[in-house]
Amino acid sequence: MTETTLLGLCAAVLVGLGLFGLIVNPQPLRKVLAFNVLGGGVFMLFGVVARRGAAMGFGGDPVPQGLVITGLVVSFAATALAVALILRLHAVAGTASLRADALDATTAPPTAAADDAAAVQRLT
Amino acid sequence: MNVLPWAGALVAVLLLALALWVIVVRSTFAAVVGFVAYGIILSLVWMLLHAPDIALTEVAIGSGLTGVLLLGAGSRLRGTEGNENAHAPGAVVRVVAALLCAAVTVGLGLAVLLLPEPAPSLAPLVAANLYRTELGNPVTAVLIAFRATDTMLEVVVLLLALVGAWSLAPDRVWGGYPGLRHHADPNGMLVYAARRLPPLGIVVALYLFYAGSNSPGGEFQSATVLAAMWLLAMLAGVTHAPPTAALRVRALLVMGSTVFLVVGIVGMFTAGAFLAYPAGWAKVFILAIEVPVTLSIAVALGMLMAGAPERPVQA
Amino acid sequence: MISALDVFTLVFVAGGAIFFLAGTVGLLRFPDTLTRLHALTKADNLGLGLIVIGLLPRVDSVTAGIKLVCIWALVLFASALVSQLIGRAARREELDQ
Amino acid sequence: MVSLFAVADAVTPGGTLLVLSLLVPVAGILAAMLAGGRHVARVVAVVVVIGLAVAVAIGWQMLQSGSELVYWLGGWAPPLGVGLRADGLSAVMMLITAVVVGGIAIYARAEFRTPPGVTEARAPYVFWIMLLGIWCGLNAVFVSADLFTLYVALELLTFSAMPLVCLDGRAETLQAALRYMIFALMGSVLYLLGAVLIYGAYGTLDIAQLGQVTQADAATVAACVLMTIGLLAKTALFPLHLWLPPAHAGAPPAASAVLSALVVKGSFFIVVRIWFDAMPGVPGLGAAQLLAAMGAAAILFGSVIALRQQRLKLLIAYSTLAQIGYLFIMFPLAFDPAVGEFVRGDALTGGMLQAMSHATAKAAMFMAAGLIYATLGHDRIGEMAGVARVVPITVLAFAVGGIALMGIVPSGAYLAKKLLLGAADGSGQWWWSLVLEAGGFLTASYVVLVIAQALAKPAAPIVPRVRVARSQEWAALALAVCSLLLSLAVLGPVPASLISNPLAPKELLASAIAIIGGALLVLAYSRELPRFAIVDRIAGLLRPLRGALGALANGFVRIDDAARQWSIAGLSMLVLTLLFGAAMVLQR
Repeated sequence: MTETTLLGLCAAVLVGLGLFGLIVNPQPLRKVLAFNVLGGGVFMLFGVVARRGAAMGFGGDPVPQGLVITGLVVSFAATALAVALILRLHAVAGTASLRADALDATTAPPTAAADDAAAVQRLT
Repeated sequence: MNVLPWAGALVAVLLLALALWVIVVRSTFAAVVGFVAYGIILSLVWMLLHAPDIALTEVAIGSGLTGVLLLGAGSRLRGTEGNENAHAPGAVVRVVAALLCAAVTVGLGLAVLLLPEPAPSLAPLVAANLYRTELGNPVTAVLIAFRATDTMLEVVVLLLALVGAWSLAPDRVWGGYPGLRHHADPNGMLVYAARRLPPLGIVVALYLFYAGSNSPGGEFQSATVLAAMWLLAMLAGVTHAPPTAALRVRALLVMGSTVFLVVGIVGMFTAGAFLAYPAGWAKVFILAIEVPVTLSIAVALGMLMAGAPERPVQA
Repeated sequence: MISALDVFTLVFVAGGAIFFLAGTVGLLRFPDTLTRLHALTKADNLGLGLIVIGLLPRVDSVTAGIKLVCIWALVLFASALVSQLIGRAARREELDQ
Repeated sequence: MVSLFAVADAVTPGGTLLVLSLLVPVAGILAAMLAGGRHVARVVAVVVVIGLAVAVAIGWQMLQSGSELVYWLGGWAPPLGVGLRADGLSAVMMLITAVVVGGIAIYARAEFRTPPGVTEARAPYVFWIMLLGIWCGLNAVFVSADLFTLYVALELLTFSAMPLVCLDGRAETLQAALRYMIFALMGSVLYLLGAVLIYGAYGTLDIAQLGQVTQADAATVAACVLMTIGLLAKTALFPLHLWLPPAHAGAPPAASAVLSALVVKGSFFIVVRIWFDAMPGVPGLGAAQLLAAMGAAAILFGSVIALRQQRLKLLIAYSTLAQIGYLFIMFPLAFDPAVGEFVRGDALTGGMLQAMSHATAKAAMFMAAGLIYATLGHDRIGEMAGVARVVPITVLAFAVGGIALMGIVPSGAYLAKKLLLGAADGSGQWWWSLVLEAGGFLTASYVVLVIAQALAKPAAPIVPRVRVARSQEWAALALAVCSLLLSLAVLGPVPASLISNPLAPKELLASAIAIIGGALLVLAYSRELPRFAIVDRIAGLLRPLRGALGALANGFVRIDDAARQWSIAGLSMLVLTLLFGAAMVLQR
């Protein structure tokens, strides 16, 4: 087996690990981490595809390599947005859970006072 | 690149071990630290795969910025861990999930093994057309010429993600300062670093930008280094993120995409297609796009790291 | 044929590797944050320094040599900074308890 | 409608219009982001007008030239460059999107106004920019001919849709947005994984080129499965719908309208592109039957649970779940066993027509629900009696939208159903006819329930909390009427014989049967019976039946609750991945 194929199989395992983490870990932040592991596997497979297409003196097919760079930036934006959302949910509800029953019915509506309280809590 | 015959195997084992650690370890902090290491090992993989451009991007964004982001979030969420872990799915679900994931992995692995030989490649087409872009680095040519529209849309995606992050602010602080206020510790090492490192970082960023046309590097890597320097200064409390309503911030943010759009439309009239470059002018057109786009991406990345507004402007 | 330069490289790189090994053992075996940090910085600074010195005679150009030295200098800077920050955090945590 | 246009292999005249369909919303996003404050709504107004004009121009250009429109971005031909390509499907979807966005924009002007005394407010700034973002993403989905550009377009859609879900900042909506975000990210990364395998196998991402070369080998099958599953997760096809009900029910009405009417259609459209254009010979009939079975389950669960809801917006959200199911019934009907491929024909036309009627009707229904909420201060179905007397146009809009969904002449859904039924008969798959017919009654049931409640006599005269803007009521009604008359708009491409006179005795009888059937279902197991004397009497007679059916419906609700648990949904996704894989492999 060539090194490239080996890395391709490694990427497949990373995808499996990422999926497992996304499904099984209850904490949203850990799901975001798992999403990044999964994304790493997908991008790595793209790199393997690029490496297989090495020709004309290029170490790899430049088209997929360029696409991976685009993908990495998009995936960072996704992570940043998801993290911002988790932090906001935590600030408003006091929990960052994805379970419907984690938010009790008494969760206060977002009044200015509640916001202030949340802000104070975060700053201290 | 292949110094040792078994370098690939070694790196693969390390990578898998780190990935497993990130997924199964209990503490979020430990998982994030593992993830940063995972990103660094992944960039070694990119070197093995002869993709130095991606290796740079992976270290800078995939491992660096993402790592800082997750570390910050992890520390703010500490305390919710135990409560949530109490609601982890039971052993049956975990075992079933593991088996199913393994089955999917096996299927995917088979598909990888059965990919056709010889592998199809666009490398010959890139090589044949590279001269028309007047660039030496084929990856940069893909990003800024052959598939420039993807890049343009991607910068718009960054902007929308940023507005999305801002939208999570409470109404009261809309347009205010994002993120926590970090206070400068006059004797701290971080402040020292935040004053000494940025000049060096800006030189590195300029080099990456300049080198990108012919060797590994380019606007994304350059922008990330710039954003990292800005972030360092923010974390040290030497400076703070500007209010999200500030006109100068918004102008910097939209500048890159706007120039992208304008140059694209100029291409329609001078070279017959959107984002086409007239012969002999490719380098000028590309530079005209790359400079503002690099700045816009750097600001967008920095603002994304800073997060939603948390303090009103008046305060 | 093993030349004198090869011996030089071997000795220095091996020395660097020993420091890395020692640093890792220290990280795993030492009891608290500060002593672990102490072990790590030795690996970063001395270990990497020895390896860089060992590799210097083997570079193709002066620029590559300068690059190697720059890498070392940057790691020195970063590890000094990070160790200081971690040490402070550890001390603060100790005081809190 | 679908086979009308010749396939083009090079840049065609008018291709520039396709670039404009992307550039106009992008320019709008940039201008709105920079200008901020009150200018945002003005920028959007201008962009809506220009965007609508571009969509009309594209359709007109295609009718003139009788050919697809193709454009090579940067002048680089695929596979090296990225192509834009519009066929009949793209053109009509773009047009209907422009119309719906226009309607929503008129409606939202009252809802998302920057209040006086404030230079800039959060909700309007975000809503308008994200509306343009969604439009840009959808246009990119409709015209892009490249699998990776489609990935960027999908992310554009997700990033724009997520903030709309939690625009009001309540904890429940933030949680709904987070569930949506993470599940959608998982979906898009699986889609990307499929695209990677495709590139590895064929060295191109251009859909038209792929259509000529794809064959059912291991990598292609894996790619097809991964892309399909990823897109289904983003479309919220049962049982991968864990995020949809709370997200669509919790958002502000204008945002719900965008999410329900438009956003889910984006990923659905890419499924169609992949199954019909990129790899028509790969999935095979077995996988299509599985897909349609998921659709049938969605219709059953969505409709039954919709009728059990106590809140109007949740009812509409579950109706969306059911209507998404409808879109997937066409797949086995479009399979041609003679060539072993999915072919464009009546079934595809019917399916797309269904998507378009749902887009217009559902937008109208969510808008109407928003107006009812504003009038009453709540949207509890059981306490809605008499609302038709206060906001008659709103209730009329809801009714017309609902009737259009039921598939009564001359609505788009009517023609869609007729085409699908014809295709089911033609291919001998009678069981899908059964599902389609049953779906009509189920749809009628929840529409009849709401209308009956709205028409019932109030216990006390209703004092409206606010006077809703006329423009909002008319915007909703206009979209609903669009949906009702949709079949007339496509009269050109389909034989006129398919449309009957709505007042012919046969059609009147069919409509009456649908409505009566729906009413019977309401009597059989609704929790919120409208207060009419006759209803009470019949319900009394039906008491034993109501008990049994109510228990059955509760069972459905419980299964749905379980299916929407994160880990269960994740496991379903993995199981479906393996099932689709097995179906496609066995097909060979």
